[in-house]
Amino acid sequence: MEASHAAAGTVQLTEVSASGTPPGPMQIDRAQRTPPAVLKDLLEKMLLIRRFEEKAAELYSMGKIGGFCHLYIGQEAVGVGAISTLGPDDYILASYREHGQALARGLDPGEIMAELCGKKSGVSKGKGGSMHLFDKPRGFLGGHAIVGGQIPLAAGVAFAEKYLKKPSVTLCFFGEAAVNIGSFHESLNLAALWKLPVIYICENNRFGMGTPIERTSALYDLSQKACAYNMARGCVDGMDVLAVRETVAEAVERARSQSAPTLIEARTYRFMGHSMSDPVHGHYRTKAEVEEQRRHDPIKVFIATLESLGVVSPADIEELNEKVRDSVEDAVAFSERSEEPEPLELHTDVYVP
Amino acid sequence: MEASHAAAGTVQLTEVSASGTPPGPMQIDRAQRTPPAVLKDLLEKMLLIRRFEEKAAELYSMGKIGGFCHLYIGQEAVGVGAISTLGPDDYILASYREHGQALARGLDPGEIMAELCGKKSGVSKGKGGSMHLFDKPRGFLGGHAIVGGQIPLAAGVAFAEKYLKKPSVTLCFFGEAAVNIGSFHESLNLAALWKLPVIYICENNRFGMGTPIERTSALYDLSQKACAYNMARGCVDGMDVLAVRETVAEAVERARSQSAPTLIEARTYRFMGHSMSDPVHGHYRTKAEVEEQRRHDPIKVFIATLESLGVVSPADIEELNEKVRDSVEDAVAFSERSEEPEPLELHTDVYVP
Amino acid sequence: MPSITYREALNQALREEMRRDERVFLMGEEVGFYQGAYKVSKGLLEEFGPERVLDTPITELGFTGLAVGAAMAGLRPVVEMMTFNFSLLALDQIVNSAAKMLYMSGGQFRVPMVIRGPGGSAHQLSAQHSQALEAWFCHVPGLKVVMPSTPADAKGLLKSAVRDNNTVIFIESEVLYGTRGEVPEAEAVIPLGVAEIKRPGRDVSVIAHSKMVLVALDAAGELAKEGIEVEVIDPRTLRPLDSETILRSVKKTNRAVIVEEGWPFCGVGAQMVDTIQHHAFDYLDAPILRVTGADVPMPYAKNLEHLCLPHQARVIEAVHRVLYKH
Amino acid sequence: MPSITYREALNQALREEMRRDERVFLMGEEVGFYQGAYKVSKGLLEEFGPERVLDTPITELGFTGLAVGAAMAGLRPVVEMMTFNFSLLALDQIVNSAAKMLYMSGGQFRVPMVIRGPGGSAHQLSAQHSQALEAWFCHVPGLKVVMPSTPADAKGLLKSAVRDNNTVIFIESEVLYGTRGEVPEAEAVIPLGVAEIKRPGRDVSVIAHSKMVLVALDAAGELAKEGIEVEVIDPRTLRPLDSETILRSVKKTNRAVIVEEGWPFCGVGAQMVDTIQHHAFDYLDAPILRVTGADVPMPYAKNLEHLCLPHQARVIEAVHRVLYKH
Ligand SMILES: Cc1ncc(C[n+]2csc(CCOP(=O)(O)OP(=O)(O)O)c2C)c(N)n1
Ligand SMILES: Cc1ncc(C[n+]2csc(CCOP(=O)(O)OP(=O)(O)O)c2C)c(N)n1
Ligand SMILES: [Mg+2]
Ligand SMILES: [Mg+2]
Repeated sequence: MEASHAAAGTVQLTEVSASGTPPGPMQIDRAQRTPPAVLKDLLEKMLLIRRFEEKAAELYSMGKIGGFCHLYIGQEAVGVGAISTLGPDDYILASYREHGQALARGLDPGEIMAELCGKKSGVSKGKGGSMHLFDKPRGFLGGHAIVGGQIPLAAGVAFAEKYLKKPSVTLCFFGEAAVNIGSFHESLNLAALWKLPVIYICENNRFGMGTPIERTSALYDLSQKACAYNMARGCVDGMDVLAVRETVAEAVERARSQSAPTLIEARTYRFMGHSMSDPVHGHYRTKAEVEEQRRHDPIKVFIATLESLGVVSPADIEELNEKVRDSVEDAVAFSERSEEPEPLELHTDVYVP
Repeated sequence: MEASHAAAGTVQLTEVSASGTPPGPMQIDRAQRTPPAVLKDLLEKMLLIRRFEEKAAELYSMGKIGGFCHLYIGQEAVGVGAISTLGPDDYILASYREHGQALARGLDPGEIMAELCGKKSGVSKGKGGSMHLFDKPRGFLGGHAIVGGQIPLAAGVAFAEKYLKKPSVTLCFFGEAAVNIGSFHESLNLAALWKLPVIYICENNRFGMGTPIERTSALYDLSQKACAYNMARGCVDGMDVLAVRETVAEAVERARSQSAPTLIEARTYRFMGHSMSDPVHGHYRTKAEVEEQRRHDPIKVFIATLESLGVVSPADIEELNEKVRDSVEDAVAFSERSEEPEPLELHTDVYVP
Repeated sequence: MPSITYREALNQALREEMRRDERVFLMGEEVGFYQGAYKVSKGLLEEFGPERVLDTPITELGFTGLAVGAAMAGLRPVVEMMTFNFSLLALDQIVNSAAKMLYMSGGQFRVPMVIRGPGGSAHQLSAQHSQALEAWFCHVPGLKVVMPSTPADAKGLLKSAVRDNNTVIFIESEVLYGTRGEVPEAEAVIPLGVAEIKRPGRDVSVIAHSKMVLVALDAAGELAKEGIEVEVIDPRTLRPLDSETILRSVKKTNRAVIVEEGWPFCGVGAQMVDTIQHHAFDYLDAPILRVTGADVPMPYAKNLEHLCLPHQARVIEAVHRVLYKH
Repeated sequence: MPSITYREALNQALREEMRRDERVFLMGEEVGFYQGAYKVSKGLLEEFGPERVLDTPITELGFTGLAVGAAMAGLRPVVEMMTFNFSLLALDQIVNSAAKMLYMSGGQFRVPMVIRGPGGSAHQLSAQHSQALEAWFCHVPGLKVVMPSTPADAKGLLKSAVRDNNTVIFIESEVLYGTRGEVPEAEAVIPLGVAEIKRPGRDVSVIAHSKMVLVALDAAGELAKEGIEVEVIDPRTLRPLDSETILRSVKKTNRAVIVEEGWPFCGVGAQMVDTIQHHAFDYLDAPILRVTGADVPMPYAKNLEHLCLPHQARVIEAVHRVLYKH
């Protein structure tokens, strides 16, 4: 958490080939039922996030990105799988660990990178930073840095859509440590009571900073918390992009057709430290644990699946890798070319005139 | 809620004889297993609360009591049954509707009445009023007027006892509308996680001010909320003083021997308005509903039980009625004799020197 | 002009604005079926239905945050705090979401929302139900803070607040709900950020807001009998503060007394002192004095509560002192 | 005297007080296994065990309330807010329970508790993680507010705070954690409520707290080169404020500048202005000036963040202005 430009854990550039990873049998089954173009798109999005985050880590270590910077590496399948179920008029809210969801939603990587670097061409004009990405045209409503803060907001967005009789749904992402906070409880009750079209996705990456869920919640099966609100629930392997997609799609359907909320727990793992100033392993988890988890890398597993089905070839993968690498380089170049906000911007956007 | 000295609903002086009320069969069974002295004591406490509250309503209407005044009439069995399980070193925390628990705990009726009247001889020196009764020697830790405010405090008291390796337990009372607030959720998780010897008693009197539980909670079976914390739970007829006593006794035992918390829902009903400025019936409930509920008056039912078992005779009841009437008259007299706080008291008790 | 109560004026403002703009809705505890804890929302459920008048569970943090989200998505929520005492539970959403959203989203998401309800003390409501927290809200950039003292101001300012594209904290007074005053029948929107001189005078400027305006006016009436002409200024909006009107007055009278119900240390009056001494230093013939609530939690006992609050006699005394008439 | 960091000084204070009194315990997010988000609690879990060093779930309202209850029952909790930004969620328990308990219980229940952690901005932490909220806490009777600027003060004041029988809001600074200074090895408890003159001078009194003391001292150093002798006063405790020391200085220099990191409107400086003009009106040769953070949510971009915060140049300019040297 400590703000320091000496990145405590340097990012290990991931081999994103399947090399030796066995494909998941459940995933294979789902992949067979999914159009190849969709599968490729999901993979591309996951790769883009991975590369983007690795680059962000690099720029952070160089001091080009400041403040707190929380990477999404390891959790790509959750954001990508979930967001792939949405239409253009739907909404997304997330925590400070939101680069992944923003990229999955199709925000411009250059504008995101510029935001991370505090440039005026950033999605939030350089005023928000890593923890506050916003993009109105794409229904991306932040980037919120108070744990649990986005949970009632999401209920409100869903409330507005229902009020306006629009068919939009709202996805809200938060970490497993956020379920303990009061706003989670108050919001889930409101969402259930008022039947709001919102899907709450708890990304259980096992740790809130350095504390495992077992030491902060009296209950580990988090989706069970839905029972306190008579709310539909789901628990899904968050390392399997297709499983996430399927579970969230059901919830989206429930929200759209019955205007009913769902709580989904997606079990995942973060491969990096909590933020760039937190080591990858240390007091709270061993190197061996992280390495073991990396064997379930959602991208590797997905590539193995797609290769085993012949949907992509190693050459396709290479091509995709090139493509996202280029996107990320372009994003960096765009950000580098951009200027700092004008000094006058300090005083704008405090009030709407 | 509105502060007005014209009491919107004048208190109907209750006939506290059993006249025509059938005894509860379950209650009879429990009564047979309870020593007569205990039964009489429970009855006396309930009668005392009833008479005290009726008198408080009268003094409120006369303008001798100010501010908000929330009566306990109808809910006597909960406070009396629950508190009868405690020893002298145990603790109690409650909401603004706490006259009943204070009397059940044995706080001096005169000092309570003096507090209600803003006199310096009041339990809180006249500085707290009806919503803030405190009595340190008796472990009575308020009287809290922010809904849910006492819920984390109670966890803290239990935490301290555990820390100090004392065998005390803590009872915490709150209304059913308080389960929706964040502090309920945060506290129950903490209590379960840290295994604190606290018993949470939700007095479900069906309304939070003018709103029935069905319009504020997505779940009506409130003790089920305990499942979100892996906490022991109980649901009890809050109109049956012996049932409450039994359920709470089990929880007290669990807290004392295993240092484990419990959530208990006691289903009860308030016979008066939310506070003295709220009519008994109005927008949110009919006169017929209140009258129907009054047929289950916990005191009448209990008298019927005791009479049917021959534990008390009508003459005993008359005697008890006299006794509590005298206590209440003495309380009023004590309060009337007492003086206002000295002007200098305005500035004391802000800081401990 | 018809004379109506402050409560009715607020009710009219809500009704008119809800008729004017379908995106405006009201939510809060007991605002619907119960007609409002203080009956400010009387009849609104009947007219606008349960989609637009929502009774909420007791979840100040949750429903305030929900309202912020709804505002981000295009609605214009009016949130009733049953009393502002309970807004303490919602401060995170008010400060960290509502007030900052526009800024941290680089201007993309406005939060046009009104949070309204009674603030300050009433009658013996004791420590947890009697606090005047306006200084806290005033501290926060991104919020506007309005505190009307008359029915006409209540109506005109609430209409402006609902139309404003920012988050407006609109603090009413329980003690004023029953007070009467003339309110124009024609639409009389009063702009935010404009003070009103409630009584002109040349000798001392007395600045007061909300129910303290009544105390100040009473004191001014008494003082007039001694030939002291007090100018009573009601800022009406505390943030943004109309310092121009205040400074114009002080430059004329050369003396100022500030009355507020809240706690003294870091109160709103301290900021007014700063503004005045900064911009009218050379005009001041005496230190600016403040009359405030006592620096204690509110006691229950009637006699102590009375001692705690600013009253006419204390205002008169302060005016005498700035005139060096002891 | 050994030179240690502000962080180490705090750590020593906690350790020594926990050794001295078994009723003292520490709770907060990541204070135990993780050794503290900012490592202030390093080694304490190892020494005192998990009964006395408790990692909490993310439940600011819940664990603060729990601490209040524990204090009522005889313990002396030290609650770490990972940063004071999160204390917004806990304000109801801080204000309505901790600050008022003694009063509303008629003197029966004290709440001896310290709530501590870093406040203010650090480096590009953006709007929700960069706020200086001391003015809010200072407003509330029943609370004490302490903000040390040096390692020695940090240690000496934290020890006093832990021993105090009231609720003390102890606001540290993330930016100061790594700063070094001499700290006496012998027990050097510094009483609450006593300001320190960090640099004596005769021309202008500059009052600053927390990291702004460093800014003020830098400015004073620069100004000395022009022959302007600034007296830098660090109140150290903001509530109760040592107005005597401040007034003594201003009566000597006849000029004052107040520096604070927080927002200007209704900030702590406004209260200091009020105190000074009230009690030293006739001594003032110029309006009191304030140098504060900009009246905006904190922007992320480095250049904007820099513009937002008070810096040496702005302090120098204000000193020049109160000396009428433009
Ligand atoms: C209310 C609040 N308390 C504390 C923090 C500091 N903090 C930031 S992230 C975090 C851990 C959150 O963990 P989790 O919800 O599991 O999300 P993850 O970081 O794992 O994605 C903490 C304690 C905060 N931002 N807000
Ligand atoms: C946080 C908060 N919000 C609102 C109120 C106003 N209020 C006081 S009591 C009450 C209803 C509480 O109902 P319940 O919890 O069922 O308790 P009961 O009054 O029925 O005993 C409300 C809304 C308050 N005191 N605190
Ligand atoms: Mg996590
Ligand atoms: Mg109830």
